[in-house]
Amino acid sequence: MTFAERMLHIDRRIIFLVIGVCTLLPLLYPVGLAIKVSPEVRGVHDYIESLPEGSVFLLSMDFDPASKPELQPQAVALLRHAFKKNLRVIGMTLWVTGTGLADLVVSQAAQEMGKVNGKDYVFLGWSPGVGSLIITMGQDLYKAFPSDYNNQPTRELAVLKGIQTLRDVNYVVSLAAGTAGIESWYVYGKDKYKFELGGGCTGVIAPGLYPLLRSGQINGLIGGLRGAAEYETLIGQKGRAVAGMDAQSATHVAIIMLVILCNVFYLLIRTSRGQSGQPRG
Amino acid sequence: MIFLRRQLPLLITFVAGVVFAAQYYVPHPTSELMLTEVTKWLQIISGFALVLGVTSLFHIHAVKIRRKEPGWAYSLILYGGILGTIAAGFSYSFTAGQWVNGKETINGIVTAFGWIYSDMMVPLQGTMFAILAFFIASAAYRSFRARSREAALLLIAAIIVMMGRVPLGEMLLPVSGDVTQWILNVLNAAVRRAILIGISLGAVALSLKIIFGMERAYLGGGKE
Amino acid sequence: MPFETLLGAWVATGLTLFIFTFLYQDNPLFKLAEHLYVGVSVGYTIVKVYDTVIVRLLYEPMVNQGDWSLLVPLGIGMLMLARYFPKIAWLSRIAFAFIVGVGSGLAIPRIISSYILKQVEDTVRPLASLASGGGPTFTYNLLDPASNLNALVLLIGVVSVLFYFFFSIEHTGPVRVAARTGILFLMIAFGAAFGYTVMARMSLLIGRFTDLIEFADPRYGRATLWLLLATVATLIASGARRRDHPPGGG
Amino acid sequence: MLRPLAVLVCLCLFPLTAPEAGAQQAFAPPQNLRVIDTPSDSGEGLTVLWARAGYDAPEVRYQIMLGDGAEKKMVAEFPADSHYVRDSRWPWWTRVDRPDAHQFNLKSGKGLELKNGTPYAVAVAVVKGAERVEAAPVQAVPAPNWVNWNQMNNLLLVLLFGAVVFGSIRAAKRREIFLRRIPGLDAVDEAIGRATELGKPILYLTGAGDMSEPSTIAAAVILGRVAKRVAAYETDLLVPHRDPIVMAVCQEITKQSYLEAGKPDVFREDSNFFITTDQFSYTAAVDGIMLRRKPAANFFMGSYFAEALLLTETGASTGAIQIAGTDSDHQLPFFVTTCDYTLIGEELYAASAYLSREPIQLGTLRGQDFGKAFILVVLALGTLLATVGVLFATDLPMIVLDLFKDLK
Repeated sequence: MTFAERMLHIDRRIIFLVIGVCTLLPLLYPVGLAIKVSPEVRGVHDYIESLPEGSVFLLSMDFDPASKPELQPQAVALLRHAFKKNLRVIGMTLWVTGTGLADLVVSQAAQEMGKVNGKDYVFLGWSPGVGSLIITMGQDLYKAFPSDYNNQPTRELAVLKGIQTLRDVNYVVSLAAGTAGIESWYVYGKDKYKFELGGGCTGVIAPGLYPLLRSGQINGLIGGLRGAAEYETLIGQKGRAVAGMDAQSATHVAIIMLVILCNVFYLLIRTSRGQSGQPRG
Repeated sequence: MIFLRRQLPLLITFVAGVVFAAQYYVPHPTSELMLTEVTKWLQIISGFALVLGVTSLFHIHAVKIRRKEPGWAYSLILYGGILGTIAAGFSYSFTAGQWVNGKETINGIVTAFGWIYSDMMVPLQGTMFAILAFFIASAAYRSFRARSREAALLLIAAIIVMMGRVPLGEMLLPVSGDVTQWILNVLNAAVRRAILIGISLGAVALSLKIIFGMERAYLGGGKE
Repeated sequence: MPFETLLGAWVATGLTLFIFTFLYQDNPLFKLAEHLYVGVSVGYTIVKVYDTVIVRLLYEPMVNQGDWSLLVPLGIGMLMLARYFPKIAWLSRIAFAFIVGVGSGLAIPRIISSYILKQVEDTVRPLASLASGGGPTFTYNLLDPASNLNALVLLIGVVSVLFYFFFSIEHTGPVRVAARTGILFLMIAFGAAFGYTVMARMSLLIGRFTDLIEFADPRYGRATLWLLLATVATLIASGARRRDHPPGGG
Repeated sequence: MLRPLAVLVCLCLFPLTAPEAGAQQAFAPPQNLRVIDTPSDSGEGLTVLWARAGYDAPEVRYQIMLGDGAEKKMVAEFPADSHYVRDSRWPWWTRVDRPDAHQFNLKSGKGLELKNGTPYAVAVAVVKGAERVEAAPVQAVPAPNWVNWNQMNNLLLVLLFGAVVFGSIRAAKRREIFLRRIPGLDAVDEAIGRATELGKPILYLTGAGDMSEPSTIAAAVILGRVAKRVAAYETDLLVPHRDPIVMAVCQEITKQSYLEAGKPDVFREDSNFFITTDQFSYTAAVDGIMLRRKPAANFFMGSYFAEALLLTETGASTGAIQIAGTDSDHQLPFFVTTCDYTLIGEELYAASAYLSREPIQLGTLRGQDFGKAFILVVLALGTLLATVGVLFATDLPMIVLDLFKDLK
C-alpha cells in the first residue's frame, strides 16, 4: 500500500477528532469575524420593520430539539425584533416534540422584553394535523385552538382581539426543520388566506426552498445558523448564532482542506496506477 | 359483508376525495363551513393516528422482553422511559400548586415533565443528530473524489458553497459569497423547481389513483 | 443553584457523552441512551396527544360548549384502533379511507396551484426587459436573480432536468444532450446542498459543545469533566470485556 | 359561460393599449364609476371600477369612500397611477372591464366589515394638492358565489392530467409500452457479480418508509430482481428491516424470486430480518453488520432520513460497491457522493416499473411523462410569447399566459 492509499484509508476516528477540535477551540477562544447580510434574510427583517405597531405576527416554530441549535437562535432574534416593534405576537408549533422548546423560547423572549402573556403575546402550543390544522386556523382560529398553551380560552385573550382567522394575521414566519413547515404554511395557508409569509429553516432543507423564494411564495428565507447570525447582526443583538459562526468557519475550512487532501491523494494513486499499467479503481 | 369490507372504503375514499377536491373551486360560505368542520375532524383523527404509530413499538419491545431476547434489558429501559415520562406528564406539581397536565412550565415554574423534556429529550435528540457532523466530515474526506466530470462539478459547487456560507471563507475568497448566492438562487433553484414539478405530477397522479380506487396500499395488507 | 437544575445538568451531560461514544464504536452506553431517547420521546408524544386532542379538542368543546358533532371524529378515531382486534380489523379501513380520501382531495388542487402553476408562472419570464429609455433590452447582471440572463439560465436548468426525468423516450441525439445538461445541473445542486448541509450538521455539534462547555463550569460541579472520565473508563472496561467474550451476534 | 367568451372577443377586437382617455387635463371626478359584487368570491366583497383618466400620475391620489346608509368614510387611498384592471391578477376570462380601467377590491377583514345582503354606497374621489372632487356614489350589495371562475385553469389541468394518466394506464393494459433502459439496473447486476466472485454477502436495505410509500414499494420490487440474481449465483443475501409489514412482504418476494430462479432449496427464511423501528438503533445495528460481515455490495433503496450518511459512510469504509435509489431529495447529495451509483428520485420508480412491467405503474409513469412534456412546451412557448410581449409592447400573449398562472 502506498502512502497515498494509506492516507485515504486512514481511521475515520482521526477525522472525527480533527472536527471535534476545530469546533471546540473557536468556542473557547472566539475571534468574531464580520458577517455579511444576504438579501434573503433582509427580506424577512425589512418586512417586520415595515409593519406598523399592533400588527399581528405569527411565529410557527416547526422544529424539534434536533434542530434547536440552528432554529432557536432564529426564533429568539425574530421574537426580539417583533417585541421591539410592539407587534402582537402569536407563537405556535406544528411539531409535537417541539412544544416545550417553543414555549421556552417565547416566554423567555417575552420576559426579557417585558411583555405580558395574553396581552402582548400568546403561545398557542401544538395541535395535530399540519395541513388540516392550518386550514382550520384559516377558517376559524378559535376552532383550531379553543384554548392556549396555558389553558386560557383563546376567545377572551386581549392579544387576539379582532383576529378571527389567518386572514387577519399580517405576517407569518415558519421556522422549519422539515416538510411540515414552510411548504405546509404556503400550500394550505398563504395560498388561500393571503397573509404574507416568510421562512426560516435548517441548512438541510434550505436549498429546496429557493424555488418558493424566487417565485415570491415566501418573501424571505433565513437559512441555518448563518441566517440566524445575519438576523442577529441586523437587529444589533448578537447572540448564540454569531458566537457559533467562528466555529462554523473553522470546521468548514477544515472540511474543505480534507476534501482537497482527499483529491490530492486520489490523483496521486490514479497517476501512479496509470504509469504501472494497473486497471483503474 | 364483502361490500362493507371492500367496496365501502373505496366508496368513502371516492366521495371524500371528489368532494374536497371540488370544494377548492367553490367559494360559497356553505362550502367553507364544511371545510372548517371536516378539517377540524381530521385534526382530531390524525391525533389518533399518531397513537397508532407508536403502539407497534410497544408491541415489538414487549415481545422482546417476554422472550428475553438478547438486549431485552434495553427494551426495559425504553419502557421505563415511556412510563416515566407519562407519569411525569400527569403528576402534581407542588411548587406550582396544580396538576401538570402535559405542561413543561406552569407560570414560569419548570415541572417534572419539563425537566424530562429539557434535560433528557433535548440533549439526547440533539446529540443523535450532532453525530452526523463527524460523519459528514469523514464522508467529505473519503468519498468526495473527482472521479468524473459530474463528480468534479459536485465537488466544486460544494466547496464554493461551504466557503460562501462562513465568514472566514468569504474573507479568504471574497467572490465566494456572491457565487454562492448565484448558485443557490439560479442553478439550485432551477433544479429544485424541476424536481418539484416532477414530484408534484407524481403526487397528483397518486392522489387521483387513490380517489378512483386504483391504488389501495393505504388500506393496509393485501389480505381480505 | 436548585438541586433539580444541578441534576439536570449532570443528566444532560451524561446522556450527551453516552451518545457521542458511538463515534468510537457501538457500545452499551450508547444503546442505553438510545433506548431511553426513544422511550422518552414516545412518552412525550403520548402525553401531548392526550392533552391536546382528548382534552382540548374533544372533551372541552363537547362538555363546555356542547359541540356534540365532535362525536364523529371520535368515532372515526376509534375505528382506527379496531386494527388491534383481528375480527373487526376491517373497520379501521373505513377510517383510513376517510382520511386518505379527504387528504388526497385537499391535496390535488393545492399542489397544482402551488407547485405547478406557480412554478411554471415564475419560470416563464420574458427574455427581454424594458430599458429606462423605453426600448427593449437584455439585462445580464448575474447577481440580480430577476435579470434576463438568469431567467434564461433558470429556464435551461428546469427544462434540461425535466428532460433527464423522461422515461418513455430513449436518451439519444438532442434528448441526450438535454439530459446530460440536466445531470450537470443536478450535480451542482447536490453539491450546493452538500455544502449547505455541512453548516446544518456543524451547528448541531456546536450546540451540543456549547452546553458541554457550560456544564464544565464549577457552578455545575464540573459535570462534563467528571462524566467524561467516567464514560471513557466504562468504554475501556467494556472494550476489555468484549475482547474476552466476543459477542455472538445481533 | 358566455361572458368569458365575450371578453375574449373584445380583447381580440380592440387594441389593448387604449387611447388616452380624453386628452383633457381638466380636473373632473372619476368617470364611469361602477360598483359590483366581487365575482368568484365567498361574499363580503365589492369591486369598484372606474375609467382611467388623463390626470393619472403618482402625485394625484384616489380615495375610496364607503357608506352603509348613515355615514360615509374613507377606506383606502392610493396613487392615481396604480390599481388598474391589468394589475388585479384576474385572468382575462373573468375581467369585468378593459385592462386600462381602474379596479379596487373591497373585502372584509383587517378593520373593514362588509355584510352579505346589505347595500353599500361607494364613491371614488380624486385629490390633487388641495383640490378634491368626488364622483356620485353607486350602490351595490355583496353576495357569495358558488364558483370561483379565476381558478378554472387549475380545474382544467386536473381534468386534463387525470384523463392522460388514466388513458395511459388503459393503454398500458392493452399493449406493451416503451420505457427506456435505466443504467442503474446494469450497475445492480455488476455489483451482484462482484459479490459472487468475492464470495461475500449482499446487503439490501428497503428504507425507512412503510408499505404505503411508493419508494418502499419500488424498493421491494427491485429486491425481487436482486434476489433472483443472488439465487442464481447462490450468494448470501441480508435484508435488515425497520418495519414488520415491509419485512413480511419482502420475505414473500424473496421466496418467489428463489422459486423463479429454480433455487427454492437455497432460500433462507431468515435472510429478511427485523431489527427495530427506531432510526438510530437500526442504523447502529446495520453499521455493525457492515463492519462484521463486510458485504461486497450494499443496496440502499427506498426513503431515508438523516441516517443515510451514517449508513453509506460506514459502507464506503468497508470497500463495498454501493448502489442507492431514493426519492428523499434532501439525502440525495450524500448518496451521490458516497455511493457508486444512485437512482435519483423518479428513476427509482422507473426502475421498479421497468422491472415489474405492471400496467398501472407503467401507465402512471407514461402519464407523468406526458405531463412533463406538456409543461416543457408551456415553458418554451410561454417564454417566447412573454418575450414577444415585451418586444412589441402588447398584452396579447396574456391570452395564453393567463392560462398557466396561479390565480385566485
